[in-house]
Amino acid sequence: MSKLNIVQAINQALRHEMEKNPDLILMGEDIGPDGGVFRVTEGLIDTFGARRVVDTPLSESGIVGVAIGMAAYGLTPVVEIQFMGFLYAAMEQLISHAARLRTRTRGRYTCPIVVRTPYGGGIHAPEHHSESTEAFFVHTPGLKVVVPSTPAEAKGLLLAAIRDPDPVIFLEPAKIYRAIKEEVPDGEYVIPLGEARVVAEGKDVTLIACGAMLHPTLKAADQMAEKGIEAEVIDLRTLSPLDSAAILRSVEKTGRAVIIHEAPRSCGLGAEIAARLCEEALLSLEAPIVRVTGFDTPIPLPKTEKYYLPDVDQIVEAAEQAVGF
Amino acid sequence: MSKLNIVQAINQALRHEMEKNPDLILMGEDIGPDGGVFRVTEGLIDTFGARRVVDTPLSESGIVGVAIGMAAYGLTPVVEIQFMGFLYAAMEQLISHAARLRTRTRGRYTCPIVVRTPYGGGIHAPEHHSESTEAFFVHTPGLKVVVPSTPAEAKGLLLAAIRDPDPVIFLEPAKIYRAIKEEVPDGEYVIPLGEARVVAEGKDVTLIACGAMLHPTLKAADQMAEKGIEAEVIDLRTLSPLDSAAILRSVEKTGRAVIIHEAPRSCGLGAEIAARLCEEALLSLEAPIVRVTGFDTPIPLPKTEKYYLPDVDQIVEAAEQAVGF
Amino acid sequence: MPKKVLHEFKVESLQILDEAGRVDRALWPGLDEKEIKGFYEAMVLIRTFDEKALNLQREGRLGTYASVQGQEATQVGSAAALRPSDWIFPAFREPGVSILRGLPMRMIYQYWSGDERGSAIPEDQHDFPIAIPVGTHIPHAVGAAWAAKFKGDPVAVATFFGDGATSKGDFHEGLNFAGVFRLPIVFICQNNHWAISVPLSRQTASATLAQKAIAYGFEGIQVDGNDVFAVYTAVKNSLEKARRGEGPTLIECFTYRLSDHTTADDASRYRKAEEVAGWRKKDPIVRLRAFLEREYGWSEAEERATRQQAQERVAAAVHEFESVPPADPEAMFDTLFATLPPDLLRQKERLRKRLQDEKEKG
Amino acid sequence: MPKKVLHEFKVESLQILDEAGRVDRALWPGLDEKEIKGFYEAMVLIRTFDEKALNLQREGRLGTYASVQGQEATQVGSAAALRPSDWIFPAFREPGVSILRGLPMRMIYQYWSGDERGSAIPEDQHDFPIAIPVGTHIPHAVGAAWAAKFKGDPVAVATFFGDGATSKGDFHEGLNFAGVFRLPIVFICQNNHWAISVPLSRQTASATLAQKAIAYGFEGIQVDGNDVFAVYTAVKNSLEKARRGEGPTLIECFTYRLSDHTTADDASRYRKAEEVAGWRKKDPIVRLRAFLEREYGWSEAEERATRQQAQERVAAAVHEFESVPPADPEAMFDTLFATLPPDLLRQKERLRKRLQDEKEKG
Ligand SMILES: Cc1ncc(C[n+]2csc(CCOP(=O)(O)OP(=O)(O)O)c2C)c(N)n1
Ligand SMILES: Cc1ncc(C[n+]2csc(CCOP(=O)(O)OP(=O)(O)O)c2C)c(N)n1
Ligand SMILES: [Mg+2]
Ligand SMILES: [Mg+2]
Repeated sequence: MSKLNIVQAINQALRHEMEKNPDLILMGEDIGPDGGVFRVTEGLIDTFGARRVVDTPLSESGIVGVAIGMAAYGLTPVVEIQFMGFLYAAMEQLISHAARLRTRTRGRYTCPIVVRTPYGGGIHAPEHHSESTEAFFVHTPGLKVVVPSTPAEAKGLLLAAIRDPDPVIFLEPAKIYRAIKEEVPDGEYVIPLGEARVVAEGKDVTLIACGAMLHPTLKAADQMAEKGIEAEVIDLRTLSPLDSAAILRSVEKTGRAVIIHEAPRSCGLGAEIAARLCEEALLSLEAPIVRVTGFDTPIPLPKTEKYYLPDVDQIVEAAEQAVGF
Repeated sequence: MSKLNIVQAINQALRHEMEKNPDLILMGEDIGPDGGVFRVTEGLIDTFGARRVVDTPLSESGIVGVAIGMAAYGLTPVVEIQFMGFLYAAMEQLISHAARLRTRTRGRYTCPIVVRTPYGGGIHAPEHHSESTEAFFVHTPGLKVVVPSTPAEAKGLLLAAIRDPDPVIFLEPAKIYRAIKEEVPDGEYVIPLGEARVVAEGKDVTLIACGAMLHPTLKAADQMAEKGIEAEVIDLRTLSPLDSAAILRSVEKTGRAVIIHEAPRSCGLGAEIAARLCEEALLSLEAPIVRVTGFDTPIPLPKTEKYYLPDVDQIVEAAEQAVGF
Repeated sequence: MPKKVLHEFKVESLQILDEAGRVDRALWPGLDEKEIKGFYEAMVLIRTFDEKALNLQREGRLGTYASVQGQEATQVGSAAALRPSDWIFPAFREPGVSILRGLPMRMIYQYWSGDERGSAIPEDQHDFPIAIPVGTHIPHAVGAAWAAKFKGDPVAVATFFGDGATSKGDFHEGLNFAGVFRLPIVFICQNNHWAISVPLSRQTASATLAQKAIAYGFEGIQVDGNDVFAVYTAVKNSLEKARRGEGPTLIECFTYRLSDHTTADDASRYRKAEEVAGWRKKDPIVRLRAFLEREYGWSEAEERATRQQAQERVAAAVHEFESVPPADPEAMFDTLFATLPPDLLRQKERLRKRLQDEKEKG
Repeated sequence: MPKKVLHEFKVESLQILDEAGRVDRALWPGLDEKEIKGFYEAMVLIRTFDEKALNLQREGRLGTYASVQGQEATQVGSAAALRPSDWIFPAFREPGVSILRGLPMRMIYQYWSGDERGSAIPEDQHDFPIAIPVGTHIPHAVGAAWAAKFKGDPVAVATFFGDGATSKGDFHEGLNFAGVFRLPIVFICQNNHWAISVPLSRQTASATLAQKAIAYGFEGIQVDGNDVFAVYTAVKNSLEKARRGEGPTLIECFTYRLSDHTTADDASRYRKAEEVAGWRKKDPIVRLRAFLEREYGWSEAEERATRQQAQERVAAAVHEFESVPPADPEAMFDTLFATLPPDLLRQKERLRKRLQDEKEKG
């Protein structure tokens, strides 16, 4: 056990897996001597050399496309895209190939790649550096989408993602890269994909979040506890495949659901969760489902981005609305 | 009035608008002498010349990117992407630029482009030719998304889309390009964006669809009528902005909703509609909302695609499930 | 030096077998009679396969099909130069290469009939299946070449694409990676002068496609794509260079698509009959046959036997194709992920019910 | 002819002002003393603006900022060659060009402080704002050039980007369109040798960036990017050629980024102090000053006055920047669409309520 932040935990996971798997290759922009713009790959080039930690030309589509070919040949490419806003260039490779190689070839070729990318707002960055369009990837059959919310989670989920035989989009919440430190198990530590976790138990309302948004959600739950409202908090961890069972279980108990994400509202992940609840737990619902989300506008530049992002107050308000219905 | 199919109606709309607007330029692959792979632009190059009907190099991202620059300069580019599955290459241009130019520059530059593309399955085409990922664009703030369902609708909506001062993704249901003929008003005929239409009135259940899927939905409504169930059928027309008011109005009346689309289920448009209903009409809902959708798999090749696509039976079954709840 | 020439470049072209069927001995790649006749048989086989595909399509037994007529020399020359251990990444107009690599012809028919099983490449073949989105497979080929180099495997990679593909970002990004990392790969551009209805002049303002390699710091060469010896020589040299660790090559095969783009196309809408007729005279099969006649006294009987044999092989493939059990709709779930997650299992259940209902209804 | 050279190409380089501040008279672009001193003043202004930006960032008044030090000559030379009616499409490291085009310096500070109003280009300026996703603005520039040609406007377009941008598909697709349609555009690549920490050698295997133009069938030239006269000459010639309808040009400005990539970067992690020191000696401002001293007896007093004036202009801009009223969060809705649809009006209402609540809480 060592006390690490998310950056360090991911670094440790990469190091651990690179030691075990000689075919694991890291590719990305500035991940070598610079250690990545967030320093996630710091020091790895010193240990594993420029053969396995590769600074690439500036071409996101190329990086993902090349990784697909590597994976088909038998390597385990783990790719860093500098910011989620630059992943759009690689959409065709992801949707038309990574997600389909196994299906297309009836299993003859597979695509065990991981695309890591920092995502989300609140880091006072320029335009395109605060995206959270996870729903694009959730809507793409054949991809898995994973979002860790703490350092230990990051390590455990990343190891699972790398070992997963299918392509995984691993979204790292940039806002909390260094905000939390916690004990992270040394060595092997794997959290299976596809399983949400209940972070706080409660009977009055279910709050559903992931990544950076989990933290204001937990604060909101604390504030509500002071007023005697017991919130259950679910950390989704894997957005695709979504752990519907865990969500249903909780909402069947509480009868109320608040879904929190910073992505734009329309066709976001919250919509899918609400739809599933509405299909399968309608009779349990004692109040309208509330979505606390970003607006259907591009996230603004730093001066006003705070008014775009969900915060504790809004989550509390939404939960109280649900409970008070 | 003339009796036209969708291909002809769109052709007529383009011709009409090109006559009125000398700055309207068409760009795309094979839209010139070949008239487009679906013949939508047939004959336009003869009338308007190669200056205004331009066969481009094979680069979808380039086409959209160039159109953005043209639009900013003051032209009205209407772009054809040969199939929706090839639009993914242009995602970065659409998300990071077309959708944001107005916001970014606080209105100084705008992006009045239309991206037309055939979409949807059922045409027995090779891989990537049957995509329906409208949800990507609905989830992208700053874009409008329009889907016509009949020839007259196609003409009226396309004229509105071209005149809209913001970027519009205009999705043409390939399966019904030539399947329906109807009277289409000559000359000016504009259907405002953002307004759904009630195609059939009913009090028992609301069926919500658009594009090609509207037709099995109407058939389903007919079959149900024989059994005495009165279905209200809504043709969405514009997916973004969505006409929430029209949907709510209907479901508040019927208490039951079935949403039909051929796109993959998770985070599809159906999720958004269900979520809105669940937020704003929960108390009106007398049954779980049912989504009749494609599976969360890539749409298969022609031999089995019919088992992927929603059909009349499934819509009837879903509606009966809702009504019988 | 204030104004100076920094660098000079040249692009060369290669032709060994001229249009009359005469070869340039100085450039002769050292093929023996058996090999040459093998080339001819292969070209005839591909043409026969292709003609049958067009028939099958007309009869409604295939969906869309992309004919390869006119481009047989690029396919045979390339395939002959490749080793079984090499990897290939085709576009969608290389049935010839795939057949010669060992892909059962039945599977190619299956693919174009709309059946994914046609892309389930046999385990012993290092070939990717058809890639539809133009140019997008080029980076995959680059990745495989990189992986081979990473593992120290004595393997080279070849990828095929058209003139249209050179306009796409993937072409650029792929070739650029290959240049930077000096990867063992050969980029084989089949410049057949058309991308559906768009002529080469609308695809690029560059005088040749070969010269595009200059942008990536490696060699490009234009070969007569209707000359199987030139293609063979260029591809072989480039593969060897790749395996020696000397990096990539771009080969532009100057050729022509004699048929419509696909069976969904009508090329007479956009190109002149005279242009096609001109290229018909350069038919790579006719040309090689002229050489065989001149060099080996190739007889009518040999010709008939070759065609006969091709017909028989193709007929057998069609028979196999038609004997394949129907595609199973449930398969769409079976190879989506290594393990199907619970919600997808439920979707599959729903499909199963639909199939069941359908069966019951008859 | 079986094996022949099809085409030959060359890439030239241009330098007019050498590192010691001497010019090559044969290449002299015919600038007068006033213009030359104007260039110098502009370079000093840009440097001063940039130093102030770094200070403001350190004080927390800007967010991230991308310094332009070392690249002033490319910016001044380019801007001086442009007409007001021309259009420019910058990347994110061209504050110099923007300032000289007339963009209030205040707005550039505003932009980097995280305020969209910094991108609300004044109506009388045909300039695009900063583009963050590398290379993606190149097709926009091409589209504008096309539109200008379409309308018959006597306008040329210039777009700026870095060495890193040449790896991206947008570069390729944009230049390819420009070549095919012979558009009036000049592609100005500021090869500053680094893309954050990635050196040029990792960006491409080509010997120059200029030669990439060969792939698109037009001319590329490498100029000494620290020589304002060479940049001016090349850009001016290329713009004139563009306006004459003779198509595009790629200009590689060979220069260097003296600062960190941005204020969020620490370049000492990945590049050697000696390398930077070597390039400091080639500082374009120092070089032009040497010329002024040699040619016009530029005095200490003139130098002081120039710097003084730049300081004053920058101070005034900072003052303006700080006097701007706070950004209005509701603005995120105001320019999303020409007309805000109903559901978005409701979202805006929600934001308004949030702002109200916040105000009430204090
Ligand atoms: C990205 C993309 N855009 C459009 C298409 C539709 N399409 C199929 S083949 C083709 C032309 C390809 O031309 P070329 O690369 O020269 O290959 P050829 O067909 O001549 O072999 C087009 C436009 C596609 N498959 N992929
Ligand atoms: C598509 C994209 N990928 C990554 C980034 C992050 N990034 C910002 S600047 C930069 C390097 C750009 O290098 P270059 O084009 O040489 O311009 P320079 O910064 O040297 O002026 C990178 C990787 C980005 N902005 N856009
Ligand atoms: Mg072609
Ligand atoms: Mg650079």
